[in-house]
Amino acid sequence: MASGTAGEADTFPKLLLRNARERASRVAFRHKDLGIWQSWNWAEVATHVRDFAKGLQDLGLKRGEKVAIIGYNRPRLYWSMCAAQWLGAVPVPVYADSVAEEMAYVLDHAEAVFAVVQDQEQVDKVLSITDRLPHLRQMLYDEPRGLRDYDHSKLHAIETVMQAGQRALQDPQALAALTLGMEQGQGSDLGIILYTSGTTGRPKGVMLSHYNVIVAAEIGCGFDGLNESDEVIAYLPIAWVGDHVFSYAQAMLAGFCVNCPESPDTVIDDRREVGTTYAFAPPRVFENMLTVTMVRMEDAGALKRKMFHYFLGVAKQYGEKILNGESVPLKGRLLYGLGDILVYGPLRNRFGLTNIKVGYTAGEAIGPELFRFYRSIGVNLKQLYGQTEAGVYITMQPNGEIKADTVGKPAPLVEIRIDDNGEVLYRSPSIFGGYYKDPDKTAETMTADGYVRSGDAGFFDEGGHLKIIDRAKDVGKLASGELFPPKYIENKLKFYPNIKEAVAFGQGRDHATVAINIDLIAVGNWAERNNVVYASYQELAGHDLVYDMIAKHVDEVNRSLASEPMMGGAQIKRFLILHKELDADDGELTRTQKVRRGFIAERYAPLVAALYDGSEAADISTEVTFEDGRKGVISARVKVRDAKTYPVTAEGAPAAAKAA
Amino acid sequence: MSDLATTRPAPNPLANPWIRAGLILAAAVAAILLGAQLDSSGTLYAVFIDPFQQMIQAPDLLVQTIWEGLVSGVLYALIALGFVLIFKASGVFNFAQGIMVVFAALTLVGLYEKGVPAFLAVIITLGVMFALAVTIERVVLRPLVNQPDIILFMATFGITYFLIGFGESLFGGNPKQMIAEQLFLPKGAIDLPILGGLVSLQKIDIAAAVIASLMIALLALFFQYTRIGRALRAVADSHKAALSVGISLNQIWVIVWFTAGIVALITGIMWGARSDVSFALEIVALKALPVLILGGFTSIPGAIVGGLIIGIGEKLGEFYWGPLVGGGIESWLAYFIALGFLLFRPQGLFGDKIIERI
Amino acid sequence: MLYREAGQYKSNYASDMAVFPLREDRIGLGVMLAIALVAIPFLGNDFFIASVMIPFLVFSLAAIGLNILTGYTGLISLGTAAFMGVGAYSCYKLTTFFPHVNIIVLILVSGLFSAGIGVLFGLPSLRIKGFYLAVATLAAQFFLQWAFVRVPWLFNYNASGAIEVPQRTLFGLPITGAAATAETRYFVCLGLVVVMTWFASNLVHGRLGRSWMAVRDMDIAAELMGIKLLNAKLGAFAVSSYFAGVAGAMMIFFWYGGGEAADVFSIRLSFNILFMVIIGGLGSLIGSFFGAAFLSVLPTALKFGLPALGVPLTGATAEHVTFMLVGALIILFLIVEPHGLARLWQIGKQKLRTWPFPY
Amino acid sequence: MNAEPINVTGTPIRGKGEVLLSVENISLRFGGVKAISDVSFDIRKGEIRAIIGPNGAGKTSMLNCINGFYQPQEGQIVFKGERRAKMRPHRAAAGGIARTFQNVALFKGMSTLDNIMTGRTLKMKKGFFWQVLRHGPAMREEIEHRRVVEDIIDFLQIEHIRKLPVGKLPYGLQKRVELGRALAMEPELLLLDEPMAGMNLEEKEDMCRFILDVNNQFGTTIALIEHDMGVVMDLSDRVVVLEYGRKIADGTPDEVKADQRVIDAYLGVAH
Repeated sequence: MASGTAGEADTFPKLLLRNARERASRVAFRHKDLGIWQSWNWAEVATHVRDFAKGLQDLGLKRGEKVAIIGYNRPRLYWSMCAAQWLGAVPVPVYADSVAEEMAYVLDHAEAVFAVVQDQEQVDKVLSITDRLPHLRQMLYDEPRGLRDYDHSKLHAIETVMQAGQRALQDPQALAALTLGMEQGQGSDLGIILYTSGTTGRPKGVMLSHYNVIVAAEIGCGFDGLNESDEVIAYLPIAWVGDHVFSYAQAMLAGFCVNCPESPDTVIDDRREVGTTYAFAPPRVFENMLTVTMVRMEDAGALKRKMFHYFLGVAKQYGEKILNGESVPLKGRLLYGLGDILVYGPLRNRFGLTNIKVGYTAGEAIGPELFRFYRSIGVNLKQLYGQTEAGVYITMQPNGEIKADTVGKPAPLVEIRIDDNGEVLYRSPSIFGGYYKDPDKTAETMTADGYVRSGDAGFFDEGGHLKIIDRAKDVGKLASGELFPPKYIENKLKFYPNIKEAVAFGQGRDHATVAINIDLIAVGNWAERNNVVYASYQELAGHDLVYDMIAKHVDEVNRSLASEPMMGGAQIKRFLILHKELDADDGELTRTQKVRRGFIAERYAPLVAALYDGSEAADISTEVTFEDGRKGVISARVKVRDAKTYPVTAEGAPAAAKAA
Repeated sequence: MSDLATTRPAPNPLANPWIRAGLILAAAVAAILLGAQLDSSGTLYAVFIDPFQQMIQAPDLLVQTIWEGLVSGVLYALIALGFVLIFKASGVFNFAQGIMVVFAALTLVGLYEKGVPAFLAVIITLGVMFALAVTIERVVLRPLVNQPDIILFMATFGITYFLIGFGESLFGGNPKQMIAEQLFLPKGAIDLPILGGLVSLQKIDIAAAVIASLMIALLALFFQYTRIGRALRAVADSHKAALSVGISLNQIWVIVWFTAGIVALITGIMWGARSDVSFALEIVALKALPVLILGGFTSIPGAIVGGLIIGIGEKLGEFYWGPLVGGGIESWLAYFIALGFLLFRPQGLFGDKIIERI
Repeated sequence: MLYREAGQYKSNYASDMAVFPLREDRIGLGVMLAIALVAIPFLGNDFFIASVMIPFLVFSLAAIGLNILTGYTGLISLGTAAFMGVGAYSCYKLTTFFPHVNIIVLILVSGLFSAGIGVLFGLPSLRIKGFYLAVATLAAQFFLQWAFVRVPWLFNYNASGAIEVPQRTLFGLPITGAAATAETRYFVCLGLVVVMTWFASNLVHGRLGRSWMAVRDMDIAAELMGIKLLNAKLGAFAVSSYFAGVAGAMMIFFWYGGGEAADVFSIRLSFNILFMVIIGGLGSLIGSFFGAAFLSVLPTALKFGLPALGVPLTGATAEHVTFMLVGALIILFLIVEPHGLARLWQIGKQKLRTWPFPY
Repeated sequence: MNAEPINVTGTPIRGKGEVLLSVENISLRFGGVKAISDVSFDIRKGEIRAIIGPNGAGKTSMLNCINGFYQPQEGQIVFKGERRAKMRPHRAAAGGIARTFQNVALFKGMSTLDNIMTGRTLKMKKGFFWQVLRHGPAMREEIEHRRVVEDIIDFLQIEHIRKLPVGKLPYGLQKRVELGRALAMEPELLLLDEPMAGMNLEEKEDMCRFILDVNNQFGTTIALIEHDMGVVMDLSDRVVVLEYGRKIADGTPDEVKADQRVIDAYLGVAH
């Protein structure tokens, strides 16, 4: 395991102890709690984790057993991962917002014997499914609030478990035994199981060894030169591989500080307070920030608005070049410098990105305009392409080679091959060891020579940058045999701020159609400016003027499709605007907010039918789940519109011919 | 019923360390001040016995003093009346009432000096006061509607300062003679033999008392029997109620401020006829405050009774006790009288009972 | 725009509760102090320092005092000038009794007398509120002003009724009396004002300040929280009068001299200080400075500014115009921003923090 | 665990303690009007005691008597074994009685944090000298109490409004802050005057949970006035019913619900 491990420290507990030795007094974790950033340095964290491990051991946790970890990003939950790993047990982080049903499946499948959860809400959720979890023995919680009167025979506060561990460790022999047990751990041991939410079917448990994760962390840290002075804010689900690598593995490896926000609602303020230097956010977060920015600037005075847009123009012209280190005329530099004082600096400040060294976005394609906007105001935003199975990194964008429409070059140590059907295959030391208890799926995904099938279709451009089109199995064909890449179409639509989600249909059909979700903030604002009166989302979505506006966007997308190789046939023939927002609670989106196309097609079958039978409108009623878990039914009459299609242009034609 | 309030328990004042400290301090200060002024032997006699002996020995002087107190009391009451009118109708504590008196008087005299016949000058002055009322409503009150009391109170300070500057730059800062004769106000004095002595009553003072009484009666009639008067009373109870009667608040404010302007003019004439017309009156007008405290901010009879109490109390105090401490106590006695009353009746003589709800 | 809040996190309560939690504000404060300490003495001439800056500092301190009472505790006082006078006369008497004690000490001690008298006249505040209380303070104003004239002991039986400011030194430098230069007097004033502002800021941000504001906002609820109303109100009177007293002593010893002492502490000065507090902003320390700057600089500016602009003004007319302008400006301010300059400052700061966003 | 799932067993233990406060033959008059006539009842340690009745039944007056804001003309109140006829409100506060008000009585010009901090006033001892310096002991004391206040803020889930002035907060949140301010006094007896008035369903549910949690977690005895019968019946251990200043029923929610006089009073019969 030569290059893959950091010297002797081949497991996370060992890394933790190394940090406690080498940078004992540097702050390791912060958590905004009780009004201030409560802080723990590496020495304290190491002690806590050790005590915690002892406490868990005394509660009966054994090597190889699984520990479910459920909740938002809390230091103690991260520590519980490390404490479990200390004992050779395997942490299984679970999405905190998953409903009891999903949780029951994961906990049962993983055979979790312990569950470490955040608060009463999660305790209740787990309690409600205990009859389906025969393996579960003990439950631990972080926040004691409301749990006082619960039966504590099998329920413990993390704090008390740690204290018990601390008492037990007063005995030097116990301490030695615990340390010895930890040292027996090896890099090749199973480190963590991450369940992928999956767009279809049951979640799969991706098994990653300590070695896999540490290699992945090294790839990232090395690529962007992360070190102990960095600050990251941990706000993405702990069950997601990105958070696990960014907020746990890399922090352990590089020794930087992980900041846990006060609550999911305060992330923006909290990010501004800590001033993260290393950030990750899915495109929708960046999109949201930009939307809010534009909406707020609408309310600014005319002069300020003018100035703002002028300098955004300056940034567009010179900003990226300056960031990329290209040559820029003196005038441009001066103007950009002025803009930095007046606009870009303050904007970065408001976004909490003042100190940002590098920011990443992934998970979805990011709109080129959006991507360039952030880079132009001096935020070093990059894209990466990754998967849980890869321990995250597949391709990354090296400094100076950043393009909006590709996901970059293969990450260090990663080999990539494009299959005959266009599917991207990759191999690296950080790829997973298989799906937990699912050898069939594992065999399906891994090739004999050790490559992993990504399931995505893509190709390399001239510069060696990978460009992803869509899920390989989703890239379909129209009845005419022409290519139909639904996600590609959807993403093109979603780059418009007014469109929040889009679902494209067309597999085996005569032409492509889409169902669109408007963005309530952006369209609502537009409505306010244009005196469009509406009482509900449904009414706004069905408004004729809104349809007109969306029709324009669809038209532009069609033009652009017509000009691209192989895509001309996938122009949108008809579209409709959905009467309700697609929602993960209704199963229409995955927990990572990706659309579940098949499910939607089924659920909205009458609408899909209307898209193809030429009717002007269709009735639909759907069952919805409210936030508090109650169910209700929404009915609506949804209009369908035709869109104009364009002949495939000359520019596109030869390319298509060449490809053929 | 559950919200009905009751009077709060009066704390035992001596139990509180602050009060004890305060009393000791008070005693100390009094001792220092008096000790510096009086020889130690006759203090108690001089304070508690001698003045009353003097009153009994010279009842004519007592009557004279009371009469003088009564007259200045009437003038205090007139100023207070202006306050009450405005406070009742608009809730504004009009600090500028004093300066309005001066301003009205100055305008009248100034016009006369410019050659305008006396009675025409009165009419023009009334016009000026109306213009002032309209301006104040437009420029000050309307933009400040719904602001807290203290803001409106401060705004009247602004009006005061503005009028001082305006008045002085128009008419100069020197004291002027009131055109009493030209307005056919009587002059000279009537000497009445009373209780073995002569009491001298200035005719102008008698006229002042009569005119003041007449004006108060007129105002009472106005409030009781005219539509506007009733609307004004309604507005004092509730702004909404007044609106439902169909009179705009803005009109009411103009009327009220104009009425206060008329009162100010009459006060100014009377006051000016007794002494000079000058800006010194501004300070005297502050005396209306203790008067209001005594009478309650919303009560017209209260303003009159309060004015008389303050006027008489002040003159008696100055005449009989003033010399003991070197005189000049008129400048502060009124406030102490009011303060004394306040400690026993925090809501004033005629004011509504203070209700504490929770 | 100037704010860079990213990275300014607080990991303990002490820094979270700091009066200036943001680095940019601390820098701003530092810049202002530097201007006051370095730029003004270097650039200003004697006239500017003696007739603009020293009055400004004295008024600021008095305004802070009144603000504690009116802005923070909600009790109106029209007797500030009298309490200032108590400070001035106490200080004068103290200099005659203790000629060898440092004048700074005496000034600070004289405030205690003022505080005592303030408490005395604050006693009625337990029973009466609002405008009624204003009358109690008017009683203080007129009574004390009367005493300054009628009690010869206070001015050492001086035939003219004036008090004479003796020469006193600090580290060998004369800081009072005719020999004291404008700069030295300015520095002493500045030092006193800075230290006392710091005290005031400490008080209003702590338990006492909260009690005062509680009494101001909802006295019944405050009492049911266990706050003793009398203590809170008299405490406010004491602290307020202490500040006024010190300001009064400073006024006579560092600025006015003793000549017209009895006339200075008149009702008009009380009103002026009240205007400063209102225009500056009730319940804001920085507002007290703004108000003082505005109202103490305005007349001077008019007096010398208008002729400079070519508007010929005789002394008397200038005074009249000043009156009118002050009156009009008070009204204008109340209409435009009833919460005073401090609120404008607050809004401006907020704008800078959220820049380029409007909110 | 294999056989048996984890389950919740704990039912709150309350309403069983000794008498904390007893009201004995209280009568209160305003001028000639009788607000309360000869009412007696007791509040036991650890219970939630509801006071209900139609409008004008004298409920708020009753609370005002208990915490010393009104002085009853007749009768006595025994609190923690101490009999008293008269008491100043701040003495009641010092004795451990806190309350909230029917119409929110927050300090409008202050932040949420400062409002709740005022609840700690009685427990703060550092004198004027240290207050002036705001360093050393005064700051330590301030921080020590800030910790307590932060726990309350966390408990009531009002972190996001910690530094906002309360005057502009929505009504439901103001009520919550007011509860927080009362809790900061660490009272033995908490009087809540219509804690849920004017709230929507969700806010009511939250407030119910907070009240139960306060009672449960801190063992605070609670007396509350509430109009929502459902809430009263769910929350309280015992209910006393007033009508026209007289007590007409006293007992467990079920007993009171079945009482004919209560039914009449609420249906408006037999007046």
